[in-house]
Amino acid sequence: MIVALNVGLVALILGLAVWAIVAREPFAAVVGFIAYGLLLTLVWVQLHGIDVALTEAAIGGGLTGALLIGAATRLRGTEAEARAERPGPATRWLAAAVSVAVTLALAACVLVLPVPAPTLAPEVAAHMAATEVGNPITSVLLAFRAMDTLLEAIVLLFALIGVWSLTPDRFWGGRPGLRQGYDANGILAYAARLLPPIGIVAGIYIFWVGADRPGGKFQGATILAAMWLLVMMAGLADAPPIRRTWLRALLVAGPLAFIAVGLVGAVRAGAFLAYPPGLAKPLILAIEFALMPTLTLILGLMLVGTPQRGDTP
Amino acid sequence: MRAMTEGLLVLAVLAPFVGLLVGLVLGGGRAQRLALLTLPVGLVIAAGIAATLVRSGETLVYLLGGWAPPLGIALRADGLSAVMLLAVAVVICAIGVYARADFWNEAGAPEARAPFAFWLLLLAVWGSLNLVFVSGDLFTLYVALELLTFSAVPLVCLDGRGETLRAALRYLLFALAGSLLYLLGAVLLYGGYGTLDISLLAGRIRPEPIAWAAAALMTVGLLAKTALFPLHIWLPPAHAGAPAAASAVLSALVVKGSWFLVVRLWFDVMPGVVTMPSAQMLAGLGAAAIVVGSVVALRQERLKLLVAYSTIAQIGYLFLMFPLAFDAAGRLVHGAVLTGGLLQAVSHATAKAGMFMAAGLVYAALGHDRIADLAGVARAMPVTVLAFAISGLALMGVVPSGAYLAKKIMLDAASGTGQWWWTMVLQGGAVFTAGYVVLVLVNVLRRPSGPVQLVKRVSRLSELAALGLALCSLSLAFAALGPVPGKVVSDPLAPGELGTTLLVFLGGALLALGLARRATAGIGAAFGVGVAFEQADAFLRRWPSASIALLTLAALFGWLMLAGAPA
Amino acid sequence: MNVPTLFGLCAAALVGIGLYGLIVDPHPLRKILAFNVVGSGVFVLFGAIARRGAAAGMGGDPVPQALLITGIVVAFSATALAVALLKRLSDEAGSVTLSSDAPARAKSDAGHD
Amino acid sequence: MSLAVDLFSVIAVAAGAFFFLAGTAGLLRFPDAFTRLHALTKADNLGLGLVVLGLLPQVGGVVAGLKLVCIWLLVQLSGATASQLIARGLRRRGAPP
Repeated sequence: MIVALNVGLVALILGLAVWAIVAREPFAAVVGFIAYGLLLTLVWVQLHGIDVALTEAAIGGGLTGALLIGAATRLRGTEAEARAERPGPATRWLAAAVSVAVTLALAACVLVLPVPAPTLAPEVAAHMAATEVGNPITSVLLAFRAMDTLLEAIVLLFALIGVWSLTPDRFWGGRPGLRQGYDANGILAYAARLLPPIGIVAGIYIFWVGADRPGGKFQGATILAAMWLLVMMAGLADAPPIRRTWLRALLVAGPLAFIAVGLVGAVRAGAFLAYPPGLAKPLILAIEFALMPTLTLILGLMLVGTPQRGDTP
Repeated sequence: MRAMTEGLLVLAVLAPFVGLLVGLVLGGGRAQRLALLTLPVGLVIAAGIAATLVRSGETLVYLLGGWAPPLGIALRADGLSAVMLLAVAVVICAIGVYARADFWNEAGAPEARAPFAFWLLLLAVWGSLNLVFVSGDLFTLYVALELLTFSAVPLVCLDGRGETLRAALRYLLFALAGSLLYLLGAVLLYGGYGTLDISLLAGRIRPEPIAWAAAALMTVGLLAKTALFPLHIWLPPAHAGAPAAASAVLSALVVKGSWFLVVRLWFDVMPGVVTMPSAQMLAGLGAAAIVVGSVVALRQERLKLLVAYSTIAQIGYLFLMFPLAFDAAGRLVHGAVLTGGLLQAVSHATAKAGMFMAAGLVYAALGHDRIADLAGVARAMPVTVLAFAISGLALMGVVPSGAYLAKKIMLDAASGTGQWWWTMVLQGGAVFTAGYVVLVLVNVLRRPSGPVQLVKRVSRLSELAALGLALCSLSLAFAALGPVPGKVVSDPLAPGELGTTLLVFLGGALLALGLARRATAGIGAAFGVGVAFEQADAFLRRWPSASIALLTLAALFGWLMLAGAPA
Repeated sequence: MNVPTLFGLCAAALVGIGLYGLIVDPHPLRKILAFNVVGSGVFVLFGAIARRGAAAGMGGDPVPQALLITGIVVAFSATALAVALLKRLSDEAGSVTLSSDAPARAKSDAGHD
Repeated sequence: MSLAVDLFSVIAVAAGAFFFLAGTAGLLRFPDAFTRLHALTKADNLGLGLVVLGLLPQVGGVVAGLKLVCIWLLVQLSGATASQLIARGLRRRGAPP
């Protein structure tokens, strides 16, 4: 029964992936991709990666989907030009051939993966106590491989700087995105008043349980960012001008706090990003707490995009 | 004390990043002053790492968080890393000095976009490169590669023109395809061996399907980011369209990041997995890059595009060392050849940065960079032209340059292992380089028909920065003579050596005459060859051809490793 | 066939499907979409490998699962940057083609002025 | 007792699934966007409600049950908002109501 369900899931996913590639309309392709992202969440559940499932639903499906839908709507007028450039059948066959070759090689690799599978799970289990958190993923992300998590926050910031650097010169320092109309009696304004309190509670809850159970700062921050975006879309609040010092300070607060905690470790525990015994959990929570607003702002601002107007509201 | 010195590895990565984070808050003029302040700090850190390494003679290792691999992440610096850290620090500092004139927010003026972004991105590129050089974990390296890409792409389109935005998007998309292939390989390695740590993997990896697939995918993914022919789809418009200081960063430094990772993979992760035939193919692509890049460079009308195509040729050079570095037992080994390759990378980094800076100054002063209209520039801006000429000489491998020593080492290895065809490529490559250097020099030295109109006075400091880097590259042989076995260079001023140099010049002049766009001699056949190369290049730089080539190369590499494996 | 192998093979197919789109579709937005499909294929493969490593009472190897979270975030950053570039290109140039003729045209323009 | 509860769950979830099916059929078969929206929102809210109702006796505690009900309410809210936005967008573009 479960096998049949899994095979059905795989078939659906492959079908949607093909749809996202071959659909004629970009908009339809993106809609297919969002459905695909939601189904992937089920795959992660089947693979026992609840934390990954949450991330996939929040970021892979949700935010990426929203980003692409926005772009597809905006770029409606460019489709004809692209269609004219479609490569001929010979190129398409060749492309299909090399893609199939890669798939076959990968499939062969999957089938010859060693048994028993190499794993670090016992190692993680053996050292988890030292990190004082109950969720193994959190102890990997914020203790064993804390450097990756620090770098991940920096990656997001780099991408945001990249997005901002595309601002037309006359709008530098201004507000990102387009001004949204405000309709006090509209349904969107209604939702934007009703939902955020619930969303903020849910986001903070997911962040808070992350130390011991599936969840964490990224998943929580995505929900908070979504609430912020909803409020902006409804016209209840405007995006802040990017020259504001408070905004920039919040953007770097997370990584800087992370680095500061790391340096404390270098002095007190003998290595950068090490935690003194007994202080691991409070320090990990402190890092996550500092990263939350930073991640929320970055994720939200990335969706709003490049500044397109001055800083007058 | 030891932990202190090894902590330098962390600082090398953190210093630029912290500079960037704080600079973002400070904004405008204060950000650029902070960036300028970070430059010498980073240089001192890099020098400190190099000095520690020379003193102790063993690889520096820093366990982040105190967790040892496979659970934790280790930072490591061996000789390779130290040399690259130092070279990058020197070039970044020179670029910083150079860029002061172009990207400067006046104090008190409102924050301007391009200068602000440039200084932040410069620090971003630097920190990411340092991370590439010291990281010992394949996944951290993936993140480092993405950091590098995300900081390099916006540099391409700082001026915001449609043409450069298009170049940046092409660059980003192709580089992303490359990183996915790299990540795919890393995932396979984890599935096969249960670790991503470089030195643990080196002990566990065996020549078998998973390792071959991973090696092939990761190699081509990185080649796409390095823009090795025929995967150079994104390079010419991106490097030629960017502002000069940004071009110098991109051309001299950014492509070295992914190149360095190829070296790491082949020499340190899987020396027993890669095979001689696959190394021959890698170097074969390099040879093709030299020929195509140089010939198409000769056909360019604009100076910056010429320099961009010369980068494609020079990237080819960096891959010639792979088949020469195999020992008698058929394994890749660290040795003189790797030192030579490293020397080549460093001399290219310095010379190419100098060359792009000089080209940028010419563009700024004249308001254009049409090669045919450069007459009289040598008289109007002698220092700039001198910087260009010296960079060119250094790239050609004239006597005291690093490229000269590198060429010597490789020629020695080629004759030692009986691979005569690489002798031909090494000698011929210098002729090609001479070709485009001579072409430019002839044009700038010509007597102008009227007085040269300069639209802008260029900064003397910028000229000196370019000249300094060029001289660095030209005198690199002295710096490098220490670790290189002395017998390679007997007497650099012997008649034979000077004769070779002369021949190189002569050959270059002939090439320039035959293939250049405005070939006055009009040698029909040679002209036809040039046009054919240009068309082939245009075909290969179409998206479908380049991406199909990417996957085909992956398949070829995999097959060559599989077929060449000891049964 | 067990669950990790099934999803591993699914991942191999996803990578192939995405690569095909990345090669043939000329519209940059569709390339970004295809990039995300390839990326999710790589991630599913890693997830299957993590599931194979279930041990010590954990449903999967937590190290790759943690790396996956980082990977998904990095892929999102890449998508955001690419989309921003694409929108700006469309605003500035009025066309989003990536074909290499465009720079060549600009080059000959520069030759005339 | 537990058999009766399980039977209730099966029936409620199956009924919920039927409404989803009906809603999907409506999405595919109905002639224009407004009737499609109608089919989707009505059927989905009811379908999800029945699924949640069926699952309620199966969850371990009151808190988990409340979470399920919250999910249903949130989906209703977002469904209503989205469909109203779509409908308004359609009308603005000149589709006949």
